[in-house]
Order: sequence, then structure tokens, then C-alpha cells
Amino acid sequence: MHRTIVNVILLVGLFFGLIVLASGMSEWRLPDNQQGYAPQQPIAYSHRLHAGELGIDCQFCHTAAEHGRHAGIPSTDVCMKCHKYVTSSFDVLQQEIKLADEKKRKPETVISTELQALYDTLGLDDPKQPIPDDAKSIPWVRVHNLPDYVYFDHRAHVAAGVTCQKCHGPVESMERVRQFESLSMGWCVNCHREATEDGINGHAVKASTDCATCHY
Amino acid sequence: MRSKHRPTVRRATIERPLMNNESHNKYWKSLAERDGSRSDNGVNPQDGSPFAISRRRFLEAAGFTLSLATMQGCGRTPTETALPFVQQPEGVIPGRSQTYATTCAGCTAGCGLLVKVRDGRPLKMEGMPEHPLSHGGLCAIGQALPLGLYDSHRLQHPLKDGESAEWEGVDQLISQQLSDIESGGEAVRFVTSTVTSPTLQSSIDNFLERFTDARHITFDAVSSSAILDAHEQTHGSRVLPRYRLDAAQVIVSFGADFLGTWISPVEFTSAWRTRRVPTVEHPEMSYHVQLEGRLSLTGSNADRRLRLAPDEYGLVLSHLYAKLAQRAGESLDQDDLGTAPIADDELTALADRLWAARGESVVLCDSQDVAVQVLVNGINHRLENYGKTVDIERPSRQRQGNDGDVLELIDELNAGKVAALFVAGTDLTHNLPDRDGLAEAIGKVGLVVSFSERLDDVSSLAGFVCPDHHPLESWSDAEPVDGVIGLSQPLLAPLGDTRSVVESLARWSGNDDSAYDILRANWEQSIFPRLESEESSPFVRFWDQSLHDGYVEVAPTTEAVGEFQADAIKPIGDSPATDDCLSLYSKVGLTDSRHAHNPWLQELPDPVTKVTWDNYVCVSPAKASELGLSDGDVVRVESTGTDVGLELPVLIQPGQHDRVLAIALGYGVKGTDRFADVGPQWLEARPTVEPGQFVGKNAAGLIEPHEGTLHYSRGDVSITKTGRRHELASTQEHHSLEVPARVAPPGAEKRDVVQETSLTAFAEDPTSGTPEVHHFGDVQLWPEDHPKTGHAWGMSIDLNACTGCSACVIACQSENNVPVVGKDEVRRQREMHWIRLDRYYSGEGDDVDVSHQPMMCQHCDNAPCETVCPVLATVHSEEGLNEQAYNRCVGTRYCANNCPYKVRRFNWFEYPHGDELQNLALNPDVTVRSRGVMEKCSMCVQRIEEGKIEAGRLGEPLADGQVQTACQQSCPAQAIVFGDMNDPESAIAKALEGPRRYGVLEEFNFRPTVSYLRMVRNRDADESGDHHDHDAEGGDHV
Amino acid sequence: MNLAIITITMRREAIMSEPTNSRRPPLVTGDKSLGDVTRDICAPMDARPSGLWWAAFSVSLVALLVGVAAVWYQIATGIGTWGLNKTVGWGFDITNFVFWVGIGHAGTLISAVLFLFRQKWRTAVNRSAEAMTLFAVMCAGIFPLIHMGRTWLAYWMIPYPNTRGSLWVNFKSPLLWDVFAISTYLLISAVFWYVGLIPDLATIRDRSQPGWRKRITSFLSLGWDGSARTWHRYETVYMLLAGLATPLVFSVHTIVSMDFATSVIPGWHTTIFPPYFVAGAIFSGLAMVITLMIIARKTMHLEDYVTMKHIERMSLLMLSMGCIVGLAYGTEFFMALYSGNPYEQFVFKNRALGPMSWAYWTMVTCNVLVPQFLWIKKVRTTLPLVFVIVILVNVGMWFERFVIIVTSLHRDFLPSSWAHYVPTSIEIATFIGSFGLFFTCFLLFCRIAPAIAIAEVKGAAHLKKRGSTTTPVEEQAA
Amino acid sequence: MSDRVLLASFDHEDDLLAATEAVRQKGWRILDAFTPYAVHGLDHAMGLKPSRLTWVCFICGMTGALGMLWFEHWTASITWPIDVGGKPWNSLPSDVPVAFEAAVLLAGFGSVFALFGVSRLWPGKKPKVVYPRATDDRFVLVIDEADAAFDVPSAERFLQEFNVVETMERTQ
Repeated sequence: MHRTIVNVILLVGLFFGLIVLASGMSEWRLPDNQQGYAPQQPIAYSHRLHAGELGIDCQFCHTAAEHGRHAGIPSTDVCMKCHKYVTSSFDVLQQEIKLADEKKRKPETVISTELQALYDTLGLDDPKQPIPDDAKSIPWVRVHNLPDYVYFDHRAHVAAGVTCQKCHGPVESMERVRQFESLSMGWCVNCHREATEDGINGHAVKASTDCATCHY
Repeated sequence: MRSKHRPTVRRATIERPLMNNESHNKYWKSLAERDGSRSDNGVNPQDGSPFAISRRRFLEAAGFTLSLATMQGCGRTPTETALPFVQQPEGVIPGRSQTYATTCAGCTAGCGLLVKVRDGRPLKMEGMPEHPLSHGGLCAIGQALPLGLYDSHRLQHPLKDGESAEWEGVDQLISQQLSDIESGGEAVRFVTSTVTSPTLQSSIDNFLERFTDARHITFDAVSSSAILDAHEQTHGSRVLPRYRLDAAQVIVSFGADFLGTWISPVEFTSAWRTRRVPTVEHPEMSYHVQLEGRLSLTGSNADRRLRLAPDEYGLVLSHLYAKLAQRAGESLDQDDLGTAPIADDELTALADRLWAARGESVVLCDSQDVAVQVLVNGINHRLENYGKTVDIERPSRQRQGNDGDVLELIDELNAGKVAALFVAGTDLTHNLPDRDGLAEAIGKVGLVVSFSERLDDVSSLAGFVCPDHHPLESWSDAEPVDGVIGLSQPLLAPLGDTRSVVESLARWSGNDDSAYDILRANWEQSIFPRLESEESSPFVRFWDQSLHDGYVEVAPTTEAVGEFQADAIKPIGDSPATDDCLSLYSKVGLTDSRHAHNPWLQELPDPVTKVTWDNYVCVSPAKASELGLSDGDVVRVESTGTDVGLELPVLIQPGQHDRVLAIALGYGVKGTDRFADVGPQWLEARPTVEPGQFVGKNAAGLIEPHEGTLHYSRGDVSITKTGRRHELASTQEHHSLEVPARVAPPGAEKRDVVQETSLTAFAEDPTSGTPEVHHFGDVQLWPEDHPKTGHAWGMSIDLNACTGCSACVIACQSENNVPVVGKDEVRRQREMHWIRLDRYYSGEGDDVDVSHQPMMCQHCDNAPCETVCPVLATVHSEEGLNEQAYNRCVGTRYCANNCPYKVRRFNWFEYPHGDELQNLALNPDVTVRSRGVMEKCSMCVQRIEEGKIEAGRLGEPLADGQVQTACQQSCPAQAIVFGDMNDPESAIAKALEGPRRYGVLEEFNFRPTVSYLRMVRNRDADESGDHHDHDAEGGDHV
Repeated sequence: MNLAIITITMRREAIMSEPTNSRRPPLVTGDKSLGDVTRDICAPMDARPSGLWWAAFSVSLVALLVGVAAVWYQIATGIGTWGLNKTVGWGFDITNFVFWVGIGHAGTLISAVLFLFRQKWRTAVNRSAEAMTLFAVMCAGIFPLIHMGRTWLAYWMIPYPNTRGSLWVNFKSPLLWDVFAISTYLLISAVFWYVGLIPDLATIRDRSQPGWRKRITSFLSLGWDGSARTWHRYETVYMLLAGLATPLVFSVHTIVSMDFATSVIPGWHTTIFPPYFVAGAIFSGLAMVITLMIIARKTMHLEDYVTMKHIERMSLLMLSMGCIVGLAYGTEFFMALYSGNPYEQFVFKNRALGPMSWAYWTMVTCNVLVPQFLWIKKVRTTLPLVFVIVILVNVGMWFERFVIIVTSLHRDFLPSSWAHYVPTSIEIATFIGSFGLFFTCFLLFCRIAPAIAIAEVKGAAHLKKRGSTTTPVEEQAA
Repeated sequence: MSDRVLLASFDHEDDLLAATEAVRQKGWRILDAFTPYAVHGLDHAMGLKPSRLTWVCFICGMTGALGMLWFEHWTASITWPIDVGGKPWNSLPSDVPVAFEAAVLLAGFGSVFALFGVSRLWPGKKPKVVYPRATDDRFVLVIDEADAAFDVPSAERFLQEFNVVETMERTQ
């Protein structure tokens, strides 16, 4: 009798243990593999909205991708190019204008929560003010991390005609950016092999698989 | 932002004065710059890490700097934040470096400098190829500047009586005292090292103007005062000639180490090199004779080297003068001169050579005896060298020290006549004899102000220390040679609350101008008018162009040079001395005490002795056996009859004169006890500096003031063995190409690692000097599976051009993040330098030949290291490079064992990277290797990759010379050529075609891609034979 | 007739058919029955350990702990805690590795090779020799592991599927061959040892009272019941294992020698290395086996099983190996001279006359000169003398590896990079630790497992029938 | 059909051998024999066929060698050819040592595990103890009594000739 109870308890424990293990397995990755990493950002910037819906070119903001190793996170004044005026979503702004029209008053500035966060970081009371000298930068959380001994150069890939999506995935459909690919060495090397074999967009490229291409 | 199209560098100038903190600068290169004016961070300069805050700001602003945030609770790896600029500065691309032109201030030679600045950090110093003096070379000191910049021991604040103070208060107190002195008419003395900066000079002049008794005294720690004094006697003008070695066919140097430390080594090396490389078409080269007591770097490169004690220079010069006079048709009585210590036929041959090369020869001498220098002038005059190889029309300003003034100052100080003493750019008390007496005398001075960057010896005596900027932080200029003016611009905002001397002087004269304003004003007033240009352009254009170029050539300030005064020449007929003769010298890479705080330079092996981290007494092998000394025995060297002396370990130096004891100056510097724990700390580790000691000992106490100059050699010294030992840290144990006789296989006593031939043999047969070995040519054991169809990188090193100056070692260290390991690790033969400058002695008896051979990874096509690596961490690239993937290495050291050149370096420990400020000098393009990983020369693959990627971006093929390795770029002698061997038009392809090419150990078919060009000595074939009958183990100091 | 003599013969058929009137001394002395054999051999397991055992065990354990501390410090701090430098990249580490691998060879040799040659006298020593192999290879395996700068990444030596674009390993590297050779050798030796142990474990199981020992032996003996059918297959497999282990022994030290022979370093790059190393390995292994057997014989009172005959026989084998090794030393010198390669010539002159000549002459004295005394029967039958000689051979063989590794490296091609090598305290402590590990394991083995193969001794010796006065063969003959 | 067996234990292997031979000649079925060590000739006496484990060993060894050779070739020349020391992509001589080791490893483990499999040996298996001293100093012959002609007392008598120490009957 006693033994049976113990056995039942053990069985139930095993069952739940397996469930936990199975759910863990679904997220199981090799160590250092950050695929799927999508950290919360200080400002919920939507790539889906900007790059997808509005169709802004990647390099409009990430200007350095063409010229430098790092694609670069746009400086805050790039945001302010538009968001000096665009303080909230179009619908809300339209509504406010309509409302103001109805009430026969000047439309008020409506600021969305996310943009308020942007202005707060910059220390702006009013988006139309110039950016103060002691403005802080936004502490974006880096999504795509490569180990320190890997030297990836955006320049080379942009010059070769590799699309951003090849490595970063469909960013234009991501609300919050996540690491789409594994970014493992094998993944890099395979792409280099394929590119050398098949070329990129029809033109031949030499994507070396020498160690020193990335490690030095 | 302007940029002129140049093949190799992109330059930009900073148009806005960075110093102007109060201005409206919206764009800042760094937060440190932005906050540069903040003076309230209240950090004690003695504090271990005073940069904690400013570094943080600095980093934050450095474009795309990523800082490690805290571990996220559920994250797998630490979260990294990426902080963008708030407003993107124009032209700044994260991760890309920009090159700025400026002037090197490592010494007074004033070489042109290109500084790579990345993300707001000056990272790498490069020579400026267009510079009229340095021609693209840069010495070890110049290469090591970043470490001086990112030095946490630099003063962060002005000090008042040793306490941290505010500029405002300091200025007030000093101004007050100065006005008292001014009204009292008391004496003001301003001591500087040689001032090459016209702006600083005029600032000092302006500052001193208001005092009735004010003098500016120039004191050089290693002075050439006698040369200037001699010219005052012979030419009526106190000038230092500019020696044009590129015009000299015969160079005779009496002790002048012009390739190593004397006046302007980079300029001289570059000029010397122009006539040292014979080709098949022109099998000619200059003839270089060195007469010296110790074995200097220059002597090691001479065609003929004669051992001569410094106190005999006068006698030999007199004989030489007499012989030349004879040839000129004058008869001069030689008999009362006494016997020359050099064989007469030797001297006659020398005189013949010189006479034949009249106007194309030069005699140099480093003696501090004015009479000797007058003789030198006489000889140069007689050889018609003035105006040709010895230029006093456009003289050098690189050494202006006036020892007479200094000695006078000491008297004044002792007499208590000085009311205010300003010391800039030199550690006065450290570099003069009788330090304690001088310190006491300085104690009598009411106002002592030091401008030192660090708390050096004289600063510790000063009431006020007003720290100057690091040269890379300040606006300045330099006129090393009359008419060649370099401009220095700041590459980053000052890291500490320091102020340039110019600005300090202006403040105390009641002027609020910034250094930039003063400099620009001075250029507008004094330099711009000297511009020899037909078309008149506005000053702004001239200024912008000068700033962009980094230097400008203008008309010399012509000083009337008088007629040659032949009657000044008085032959010196002393009979040869018999006592020991002390020779104080300065060491390549350190010179005087200025760079003693630079661990790269402290760990740089002396090019000749290969010793690091110490100074020592060099004695000849004969002397050593006479006294029963071996390397590391501590001896006491004492000036006879006084208690002035010091105890140092002994180093047996082949090729040294038996009477000469040589000790390096510039050691025992205050504050160098900081290096006690510079290396890895573990159970058996011995500290680099013993507690309570400094690196080496200060030998300045033995400098002898004599007849108005400071003599670095003296005859009245004695040497005694103490019985103690101090193990020197040398990077080379065995010093000869010859293997020890006891174990030498018959017929193979000498190894053909360095191949050499004589000029006459070379003229007859350009391939002469090729050893008779089994040479398998290019026969391959297995079919060629690896054709190199793209690039095939290769390098050649011309042993004839290479002087062994070791600039490449530091260039490589700076470029490739090579760690400093400390004295104990060097003792254990574990230095990490990727380039080893092998130095071999050869030859019979006491006169030795020296060969220098830079040895780094040879990138063998059949690399023995690659085969043995179990994990494929070192493999061959398609472009012929031997790659080392640090992250794959597990550290079996098998590859290092199997490397026939022993050029692989293992990370025995996690080398300290605790100094966060110093870490800013690390090159972000190169991985910092961790413990347990093998590393070695990568042929600067990061530069190759950058070159290829940039060429790809621009859609252009990679041009020859677009990618330069760090060592190649730095080499003052342009001995190193690097490039694509598959490009038939490339410099490397052409260099490899020559008859002098050989590969080290190529008979083993390792197929090294680094080739050497055989050394040719300007000798007759019979003079430089193989020295197989080398007696016993003469050259073997194991 | 209470002859109580079990005959021994060197020929296979003799054991079956010609046991009588042999002039050879007995394999097992002292009038033993089968039961006696079991009891005698199991006695150390049943008895409480003697004071001597405890003393030896404590010393070994302390040595082991010293070694563990040294290794821990080294791994935590860096390889720099060893006296190596940029020129001499291997010193004590690989010297010890080759030394221990060499010792590991005699075990398998005695077990497998002598088994194949039907040398019945091996039964007295094969179990402990196999154990010695196992422990020696364990000690050996530790050194290549800890000699790595990044020990924690040692698994990169194994070709496992990975995410690095399938970056495998370098099968051209002799070090990788080593990984395979040493691990194969360790595994096969362990299996060989264990398979041999199964019947004995069953014997112990069956004579044990219920308790932990019975439980453990029941588990490990795999349900062995002594069935003739199983014995039949068992013999086949044992023979196969012996057949596999024999070339394995030779291959392992051949591969170890290739670490050096395939390199380019003068003094390493030598074609003679494989046979030279194998002979050296057997030589050092025999020396170690004799050392251990003399100690075990004394301390565990196994004089009846490990007879003087065994010692003498092994001494002779050792003597011949010593001569082979001496020949190899001479050949190396000759080849250097004959090659005309000045670098090669230099290395050998430097060995004999250079700064490390003391190590070279220690090696020659211990390995070549000292064993010559074994020509004298008086010497090889005097235990203390044999003991001294085998100890010296152990020392000499260690120095042989030291000489090969260090003197070749310390002065190679470019005179500029010549260097010295002086071991640090950490290295010495690690070396001591390896002895600690070896002896700790061995002493434990003596306590918990039958030090002599019970079944094999029984099988090899015709034991008298209990209660009978004649040997069975005599009876048969009658 | 009876499941009874007769156990005869001997003190000496020669007795066992002789008895086995005789019993087999008599036509009785020998189920098994249990001995403390491998008795040479018993397999013949019992009429056992040579073991086929040698084939297992051979096949495993060949698999190891060929498999490893193929793997080495594949890694070095096909999946990622990397220039190592200028050597040809597939340098067969350097593949031999590892292939050999793999062969030995597989052959050794293969035959041992085959032995365990065929002989039904596994860790913790309860041995059927037919006779407790069979692993110490007794040799036991197990004869099947199923034969109709089998008569226990006569068998015991017959075995006396071979110095049988003890006989007993057991059910299987």
C-alpha cells in the first residue's frame, strides 16, 4: 500500500518532469546561440511601422552600413528629423485636428507614450525645441551580438549586394527586433560558400572562407 | 573638412579648436572633451585609477561604444547596450579611423606624424611619408606615444606644494609672486629642454620680457652643447649644423650614434639609407666608419668599426686633421701629437677616403669637449663639407642646450640669487650631477614652477606643478630645422585638467587666449610672412593647408654665419690614457628620462645588448675576464677619489673598447616603481622593480661638468666587484651566428641565417654570398594542390637597410595589442614581441661584426606549424598567409615547437589589462588574446582585410602600397617591402627578383613568404670572409 | 607421492602432454590446491591492510594531493607557472606523458603478447601488469590534457558535429593521432583488464558473505557462472583482444614517437623513432613492472606466485631491451653524422657536450650501462640488486624523454632563439602528483581486486588433486 | 519430458575431461559444464563448435578502419578543404594512424559486446548458481536426464570411475 503511494507520486513527478523538460527542449539552443533573442528596448520602436508600413529604407537610419564596419544605430537627431512634427500616430493627430476644427481652436500637440519617452531622454519639453547639449543618448539594447574575436564588416556585405534581410530576417515585419538567424560560424560559412558558388544577384563574388576573413 | 587625395591615407583636419571649451561646440569628439573644462572631479592624482569617471564619459561618447550592462535576470548572455550619438558629428563613422597630420613630440627631432584616430581615440602613430626630414619613418619612441597619452600616472591637476589645487588659485598665487619679483627686479630663470616650437619660444620670450633679470636657459639631458660652442668659435654663430647624410659618400663618426639616439635618428637613418642599398646597376654604397668606445647601434651598422675610447677622440682627430692638411699641401707637425691609438695605415686609409670624397663626406662626433668639436669643424671645413653635407645655412634646431648657461644657473642657484625658477620639458635634477646639492639650492628659490606631466624629481621640489598637456592633446608647432615647421594639433581633448605651457604663460601675463589662439596668432605674425610663395594667398588658406599637411616649408631665418676661423683649431696632443674611461650614453627607445614611464619602451630590447628593463655597465670581454666578471655580477663604478658612484650589474659587450665602461642614462626615474607588478603575478614571479627601487639606476651623478660643458665621458673612474648578482633580462641568450665551438659540427660552425657579402664581391657577382648548401629549389614532394590565384602576400626585408633600430617592434606592439610582460617574464624568455630583432655577432677577436635581422612569422607555404595543430587553429589562407585563429587555439604549443624560426608567442598568463585607461591604447581591430592561446605575426591581416573591403566598397582593385604592415610603415630605413607577389608591377615582386634575395632556412623547403635581401658591407672581398676559425667560444655568451 | 610440484614449460604442447620430470622450477610453489590459490590471492582483500600498506598509501595520497593542488593552480593561473618559454614549449609535461605511456606498455605486452606466445609464467604478473598499464595510461593521459593552454577546450580535439560550418579536426596532426591512440589504448586496456577480471569477480562473489562486496561483485561479474560454453567464447574473445592489443601497443608508442618524428626539429625529425620508442617503452615498462612486483611480492606475501624465476626472466627481457635502446642511441648519432645535415649534427653533439649533457649522460648510464650487469646471473637473481637496477632504468628512461624533448628544442635552428629550460616547483609537484596518482590507484587495486588472475593461475598450473598423493598426470601415465 | 538434470562434480579437470568424453560417447546429453577456469580441451570433449566471434571482430575492425578513412577523407577534402602546411587535400598516409586506432577500438568493443550478448551477460545479472564451488575449485558436469535410457544410479556408478566427488539431481 505504502509502496503504491510512493510509486504513484514518483510517476506523477516523472510526468511533470518530462513536461518541463519538453518545454525546455523547445527553447533548447546550443550555448552562445542567441537565435530568437528579442530584448525589450527602452523605447518600443517599431521596425514594422517604419521599415514595413512606411517603407523607410534601412540605410536611411543605419547610414554607416555602407561606409563602415558597424551599421550604426542612428543618432537621436535622425529621429527628430520627423518626430519634431510627428508626435503621435496619424489617426490620433487627425482626430485632434478634427476635434480642434469642431471646437474652433488650435490643435493641441498630442504626444504618444513612446514618443514622450524619446523626448524625455532628450530632455525636451516641446519637440520643436532644439536638442539641448546635455541630452542623453537612448540606451538601446543590442540585439545582434557577435563574439569579440569575430570581425564582421557591414561595408563588405552591402558592397557585395547582400540584402539586410539575409542576416537580419524580415525586420520590416518585426514589431520588436529579434535575432532571426543563429549567427553561428557555420551559418556564416555556409552563406560564404553559397555566395562564392552561386554569386549574389547574378554577379560573381569571392566570399572567402579563410579564417582571417573574420578572425584576427 | 578637407581632404586631399592621397594613395594611402585619408586625412582630415580639426578646424574647430578643441581646446575652446567655453565655446559653442555642439559637436564634440568625446565627452572627455566636452567635459574637459570641468575641474571639479576632485580626484587625487595619486589615486590608483583617477580616470574612472572621465574614461566612462570618454567611452560613452566614443561613437558606437558598447558598454557591458548588468546581467539580465533571464538572459543567456549579458545584455549589451548600444549608445548612439545624440547628434552625429559630421564625417564620423563608427568604427572607422581617420588620419590626422601632426608633429611628433617624442623628442626634439620633430618628425612628421600621422595619427590614426578612431572613435575619438588616437590609436596608432604612423610616419608621414611626405615629411622632408623623416620621410615616413618613425622611431620606437614615436610609436610608443599612445601609451604615454593613456597613462594613469600623468598629473590630472595642478599641484601646490604637492597638493591638488585649482588652476584659478594657482594662477593667482603665481601671478602675485611674479609681480613681486617684477617690482623687486629679482632674477627669473626659465629652464627648458630644447625648444623647437617657435610659438613656445616667443611665448617664453614674451613672458620673460617684463622682468629685468630674466633668462631662458636651455638644458638638454643629453646635450650637444660642445658642437654649438665649437661653431661659435669657428663660425661665430652658436648653431648646430644640419648634417646631410644623404649627400655623404664617406661618413666618419666619432661616437655619434646617429642611427640610434643622436640628435635626429629617424632623419639620419632615412638619409643614411639612401646610399646604403647597392643594386646590380649601381653597385655602390657609402662608406661608413665608426670610431667608438662602446658598441652603439650605429657602430653595429658601420662598414669599418674601430674601437676608440672617448678620451682619445681628440688625439685621433688631430692626427686625421694633420693627415688631411698634408693632402691639402700644408705641412703640420705630427710628431708632438704622440702616438695615435689607431694604427697609422688605418688612419692614412681613412684620410685618403675622406680626401677623395671632399664635399661628399662628413665627420661627426658626439664629444662634449669643445676643443674636439673645433677639430671636427676644422676637418669638415678642410674637406669642404660645409654647405654640402654640413649645413649651417639652414641649421638644425634639434639640440640647443647650452651647458655653460646651465652651469652658470647652478652657481646662481647655489648662491641663492634666483627668485623664480620655471622648469619645462626636462627633469632638471634627475639629469644633472650632484642631485642633492642642486635640490638644496632649488630649495632656496622662492618660486619654483614645474610644467611636468608627471610628478618627476624636479616637480617634487617645485612649489607649483602646472602640468602640461600630452603632446597629442595640445596645439603646438615645431621647427626642427630652420625653415621646416611642423604643426601639432590635438587628437583628443585633454584627459585631465592640464594646461599647455603656452597657455599657462599667457595667463600669468594676464592674457586669456587659448593655446590655439596664441599659436594661430604667432603663425600669422611670424610664420606666414616667411612663406616663399609667388602668389599671395590669404592666411586662412595657408593655415588650413599647413594643418592638413602637418608641416610647412618656409624661408629660413637667415642668421649670418661668419668666416671660418682657422686659428681656433688647436691640435690635441695628449698621450693616450690608460685608466678606465666611463662613457654615459642614452639608450635607443628611452633616450633621457622622459619616456621611462612607458612600459613598451622599457621592455623594448636594446638593439645591441638585447637587455630590457635595466641599465647596466657594459664592459669588454677582456675587461670582464681581467676582473673575473660575468653577466649580472653587480659592480660599483665610482669616480676616483669621491663617493660619487653607483652599483649596477655588468654586461659583457663584445666589440667594446677594453678601457671603456658604458652606462645608459635615463634610468632610475622617480615613479618607475609603478612597474613593480607590471607582469603576471604568480607563485615564483619576481617583481620587475624591487620594492623601494626604480627601473635601473640614475647614472647622471657621474656626468662631469668640465670647461663649460657637461661631459658624458670621463677618465677617472674605478670599477669594483661587489659580489652580489642581479640577473639581467635579455631576450637573446646566444649572441653569435657561430655555434659554440665545443658542440659545433666540423665545417658548420657558422649558420647561414644571415647572409652577407662584400661590396667588391657583389659588384663582381651579385649573387655572391650564397652559401653552398643543398638547395632543393622549388621542387615539391607532392603535387601543388593550393594555387594562389588571387593575392599572394609577401614581404622582403633588406638587411642592408635595416639598422636594427627596433621601431618596427613597437609599431607592431601598438598595432597588434602585444602585451607587456615584465622583467621576470623576459628573463624566462617569454617576451611577447611579434618581431624579434635578432642580433648576431661574428668575427674574430675583439672586433666583431654585427648583423641585425628582423625575424617574425615567415608565413611559410609549407608551414610546419600548420601540420601539427590538432584543431586547425593555424592554417593557410588562399592568399598565402599563415593564419592563427586565436579563438580556435587550445594551446598545445606544438606549433611553436615545430616552428623552425621560433616566432610563435604563447600567452603564458592572462596578461594584465587592469588599467582601463591604458586599455584605450588597444587596437579595436585586433583581438586581445587570452591566456593559453598562441599568437604570432599576422602580417597585419586586419589591415589587409580593411584594404580589401574598402577597395571592394569603392569598386577599385587594391593598389600596391594601399596596404602597409605596421612594421613596414614605421621603418625609418624603408627596409621592409610588403605587397602582392602575384602583381608583377608591385614593389614586392620587383624586390624579390633581385640577386640579393634569400630565404632563411629555405634549404628545408618550408617556402617562407618573407624573404631577406643579403647584406652587403662596403669592404673588399678579402676583408669580410667567413670567420670559421673563430677562437674558442669568443662570441658565445650562453 | 606428495610431490607437490606443478610443472612449468615454455612450450604450449608441453603443458598438456609433457609435464613430468621438468627441470624447470615450479610456476607456483608451496603445495597449493585450487582452493588455496583462491584463498591466498583473495587474502589481502579479506585481511585488514597492514601498516606498511597504510604507510605507502598515505605517502601516495599526499603526493597525489600535492599534484592535484599543483594542477589546479596551473589551470587557474596559466601554463606560465611552468618553466617553459618561447623556445622550449614542452618540458616536464610531455616528458612525463611519454614516460608514463612507456610504462603503460609493459602491462599490455605481458598480458597480450605473452598470452599469444603461450608464456604461462605471465599469469603471475599479468593482472597487476594490466592494472599498471591502466593507471600509467591514466597518468599519461593527464599530461597532454593539462599541458594545453586552454584545458577546458580539450574536447575540441574530438571530431564531433558542430555549428562552425563543420570545422572538424586536423587529421594530419600527430597530436590528434595521439588522442586517438591514447584513448583507444586506455579503453582497450581497460576492457582487456575487465574481461580478465570477470571470472575472478565471480569467484569472489561466490565466496563472499552477503554484504556490499557480494553486491558489487555480483553486479560487476555480469552473472558469470563458469559455464563451459561461455568459457569457450570467452577464450576466443580474450585471444582476439590479445591479438588486437599487441599491434595496439606497438602503434601507440609509434604514434607517440611520431609527435617528434614527423616534426622538423633536428633531433626529433628521425625515422628511427618508432622502433626506438617502442623498445624504450617496453624497457621502461618492464622496469616498472619489476619494481612493482618486487614491492608487491614483499608486502603482500606473494613469494609463491611471483618467483625468482619470474624476476630473472623479466630481467633478461629487460637486458635485451636495454641493448636495443643502446643501439638506437648509437644509430641516432650515426645518422646525424651520416646525414650531413649540420643542424642534426649539432643537436647530437650538443646533447652529449652541451649545457644539458648531464641529462644525456644520466640517460646513457642508466639505460645502457647499468642493465649490462644483468648478464651476470648472480646479479639478476639477487633481489636488491635487481631492484636498484630497475629503479635506475626508470630514472634513465625518464631522462631519455627529457633529453629528446628538451635538448632538441632548446637549441634549434636560429641561434638567436636558443634558450634554457628550468622546471618550476609547480612542474615538479605535478610530476610527483602523477606518481601519487599511480601508486594510490595501484595500492587501492591491490586491496579491492585480486592482484593475480585467479582463474588463469589455476588454469596455467596443474594443481594437485585434493587428498590424492599423485599428480593427475602421473596417474594417467601410470 | 523430464526437466531433471544430474550434476556431477569433480576435483580435477582431468577427471572432468575424461568423464565428459565418456559421457558423450555413452550418448548422454551434456547440458553444460561449470569450471573455475577455462579447461583446455573441454570444448572438444563437449563437442562445441569454434566460436564465430572472430567474424564479429573482423567485421567491426573493417568497419572502423574503412569508416574512419572515409571520414578523414570527407572532412579534409570534401566538406571543408583547408590548406594545412601546403599538404595535398587528401594525404592518405596521415590518415592511417587514426584509421588503425579506430579499427582496433571498434573490433575490441565489438567482440566484447558480442560476447556479452551471446553469453547473456549483463551487469547485475543473477547467476544461476548450479554448484557453489564451481567458481572456486570444483568442476561440474551437467547431464540431461531427459533421455529415456538414463538411469541415475548407473550414471553415478559410471561416474565413480572418474573420481566423481559428488552427484546430485536437480530440476532445471
